[in-house]
Amino acid sequence: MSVAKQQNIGWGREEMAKRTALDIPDGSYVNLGIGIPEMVAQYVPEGREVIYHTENGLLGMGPAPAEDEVDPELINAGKKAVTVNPGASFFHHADSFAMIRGQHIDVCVLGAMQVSEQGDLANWSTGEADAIPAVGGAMDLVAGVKTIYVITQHCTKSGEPKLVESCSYPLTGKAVVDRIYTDLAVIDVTADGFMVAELAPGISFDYVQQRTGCKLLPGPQLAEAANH
Amino acid sequence: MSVAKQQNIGWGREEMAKRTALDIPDGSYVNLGIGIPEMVAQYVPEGREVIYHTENGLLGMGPAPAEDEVDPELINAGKKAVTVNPGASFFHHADSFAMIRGQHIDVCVLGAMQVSEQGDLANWSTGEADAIPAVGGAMDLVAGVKTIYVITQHCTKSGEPKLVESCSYPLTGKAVVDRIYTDLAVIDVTADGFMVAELAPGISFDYVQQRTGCKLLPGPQLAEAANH
Amino acid sequence: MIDKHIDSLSDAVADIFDGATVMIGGFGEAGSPIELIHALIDQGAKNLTVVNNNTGSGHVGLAALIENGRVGKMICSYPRTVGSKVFPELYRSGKIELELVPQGTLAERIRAGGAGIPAFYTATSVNTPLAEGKELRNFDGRDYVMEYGLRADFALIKSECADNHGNLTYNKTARNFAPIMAMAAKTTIVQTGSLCEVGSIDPEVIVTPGIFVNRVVEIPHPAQESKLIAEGRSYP
Amino acid sequence: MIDKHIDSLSDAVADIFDGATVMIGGFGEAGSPIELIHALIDQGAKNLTVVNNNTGSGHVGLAALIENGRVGKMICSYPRTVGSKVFPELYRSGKIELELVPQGTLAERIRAGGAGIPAFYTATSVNTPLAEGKELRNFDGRDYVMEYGLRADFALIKSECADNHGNLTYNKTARNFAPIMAMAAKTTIVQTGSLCEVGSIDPEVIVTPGIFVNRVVEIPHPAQESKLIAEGRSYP
Repeated sequence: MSVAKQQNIGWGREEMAKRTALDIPDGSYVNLGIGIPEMVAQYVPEGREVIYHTENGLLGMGPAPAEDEVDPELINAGKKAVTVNPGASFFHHADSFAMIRGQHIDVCVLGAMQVSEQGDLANWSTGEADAIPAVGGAMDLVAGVKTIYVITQHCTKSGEPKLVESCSYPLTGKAVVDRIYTDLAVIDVTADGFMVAELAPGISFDYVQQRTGCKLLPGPQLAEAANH
Repeated sequence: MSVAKQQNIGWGREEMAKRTALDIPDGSYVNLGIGIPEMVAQYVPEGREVIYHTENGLLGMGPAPAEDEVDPELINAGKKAVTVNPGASFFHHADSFAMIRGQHIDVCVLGAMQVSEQGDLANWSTGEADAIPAVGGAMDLVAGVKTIYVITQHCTKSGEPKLVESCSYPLTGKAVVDRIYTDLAVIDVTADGFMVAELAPGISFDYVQQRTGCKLLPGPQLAEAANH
Repeated sequence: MIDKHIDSLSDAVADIFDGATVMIGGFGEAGSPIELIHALIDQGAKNLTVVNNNTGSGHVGLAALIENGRVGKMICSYPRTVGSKVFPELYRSGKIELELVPQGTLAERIRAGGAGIPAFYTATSVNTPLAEGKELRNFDGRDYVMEYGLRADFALIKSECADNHGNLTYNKTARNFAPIMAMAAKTTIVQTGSLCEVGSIDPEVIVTPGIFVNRVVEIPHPAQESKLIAEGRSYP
Repeated sequence: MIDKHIDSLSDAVADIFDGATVMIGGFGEAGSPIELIHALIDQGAKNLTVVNNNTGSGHVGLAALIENGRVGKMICSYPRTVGSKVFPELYRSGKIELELVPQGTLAERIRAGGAGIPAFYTATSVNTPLAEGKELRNFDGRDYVMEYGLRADFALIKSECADNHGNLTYNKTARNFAPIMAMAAKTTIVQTGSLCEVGSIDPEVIVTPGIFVNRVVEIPHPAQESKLIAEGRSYP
């Protein structure tokens, strides 16, 4: 499994975030999870405007403040200091989750521990007996947001595949993921299973397949790319 | 039945409203129905402060404005122009009825077509076939407000009793009324039925009983009053 | 870039289709988006299901929409306001359907629709004719009826102040149903007294965040329903 | 006359009883009513059921309340914040009970409790371990779980500005759970940064109307949880 640990091939964290940002349409209302998903905000393509929702009660979240402008009561869902963009608004938690549950948020980008080929997501618990269970807003987001993107390393640190036939960890939601951005590929969840839409530079379909816990389908875009 | 039509005995409209106001404790949050109930606001006893809720989205409603100060968008549930008292707040309909349904309003004073001895209230529909049914917030109020007072003439214009064994009109709510203020008496709804707490000046218990559609009990206050 | 401002009333309501469910803000004339309603009359969509607390007054605004035969069904709490003559006549002659909903249940159903809640329980209407046919359930010794969330294809609402992101504030009791209707409709169309720059409304005082709003038309001096009625006006 | 102002923190929390359910506002340190929590520690009530999104950090505020053995049960969504050590230890040793609720379901349960809704349906948690034992129901082809409204004996919340009627505004994302907890508690106790005259807050911008508030204590310069933690402080 050590092949997966090679560092210099595939996309880096920034590139994964950048690639994801390309798929978020102008004018979208977007919720970004903690970690690599947060970085997506830095790569909104020129000419697009995206409004960020943070579930603790802010629409129109801006980037981190300068150190001397931190307000401990202006934070995001990851409890980090943020700023507000023009047009921002504050609201309470029930209103904030009404936006989520009521399908008003267009896109949510989340991290993952496992994604199944049916689009099941596991990202909140290892299910270990002595773990402190903690779920936050993850289940609300996957149940309510129209489009769910996942950004994740293709394999765990120990080289285990995260894209699997069925999740062994407790689910966050069933059949909720639309697209996955890994360090190796962009993969769609389709009725037929995982379909590779795009490969990172220098990465072959077989290379990705070897590191995936279930069968991958080549997307039409791959054939097209091969023909060029 | 013509006895009930006598005009110069019992309490007038103002006196009924004034008597009701005596029973509203200092600091109460109160919703007043259309008609005589509205008049209760004019008779809050000296030294008490009462805050009025109108279900269309205002807490801290004040009296009618001067004619040149009318704002057609500052109205009460009866769609009449009102003012705001210091400390008032505006909110949307779901929040307004959360105050009602969530039992945050202390007292509601309503009119009635019929009240049964179990405290059932009918005040929204005659049940006639060609009537346009209209309910407004009456059912929400009786289901949600802690204490329901009714102000009503003891009998209909044609002399029929409004306090009855069981309502013939469609109900607004079952077992919801706590106390009734009529032109003849103050009557409590108790587990044993209607109990007369107070008689209007010059009105006898028998006189009220004759005009009531079910058995009345004399309250302890009557015996006390008789002993003085 | 995000700019929800639309110049003309007719463009704002152009895609409202026959048979659509349309929530219309307002409690009586307070908050009634009268110019948007008149634009909808001009537009011609018919067989609409309209959600409003009342059924309009006189022969303008919502009453005119009904009078022009565009409404197949009203969902409302109080179709018997003083000055409301159009609806009662059509109702008595069986030409319009009515779903009568207690006012607070109506508000909560709209809020639930907007918040992704398909159904909830309330004690309102238990043991009354309006609970007939509804599922009863006992919680902690008290009976409740199950009520369904209500959504709409369009909402027409009136705001005091709006920015190009669709952030809204309201005037006094004109707020009434607008914020929850904005949540419950797929497409929310706003007429605002004043369109202002994005960022000029304090984030603490925005009542309806722009996420719930799709289109904003500026109508600086909206007609006042009661004045039109006093003048004996009718629409069109 | 109505005056909800109370001079001392100890008077404000004096009647919180053993076994009470206490909702505590705040998301992390934003909106955490730290002075009220410390007053509750001094007051001594124990075996509390506490509702908060988290379980506190370091050894002050909510973490200190837990560390001092006053909390029998936590109802929360995320008891695993960075710097949260007190709760995990007690939980692993079986000394504290946990009801884990998805954050949006927690918010909606509190709002429902405050709005007189005994139960509602949500798609959140369907097909996950957190739906186990809950009633499932299908509406329009989708499964939902039934969740119950949540009420409390007391709520402790923090506001930016309050008047003597208990009308409140908040500071930015410190708003979070406070408005709905104020609705859901029998007795709502507020610490406010600034107490102002009745009538001085614009009726259009009041977030929590005074009807939901019982007591207000002015704490002009509240402690900042993260600073206390950085200084290695613990309470008492």
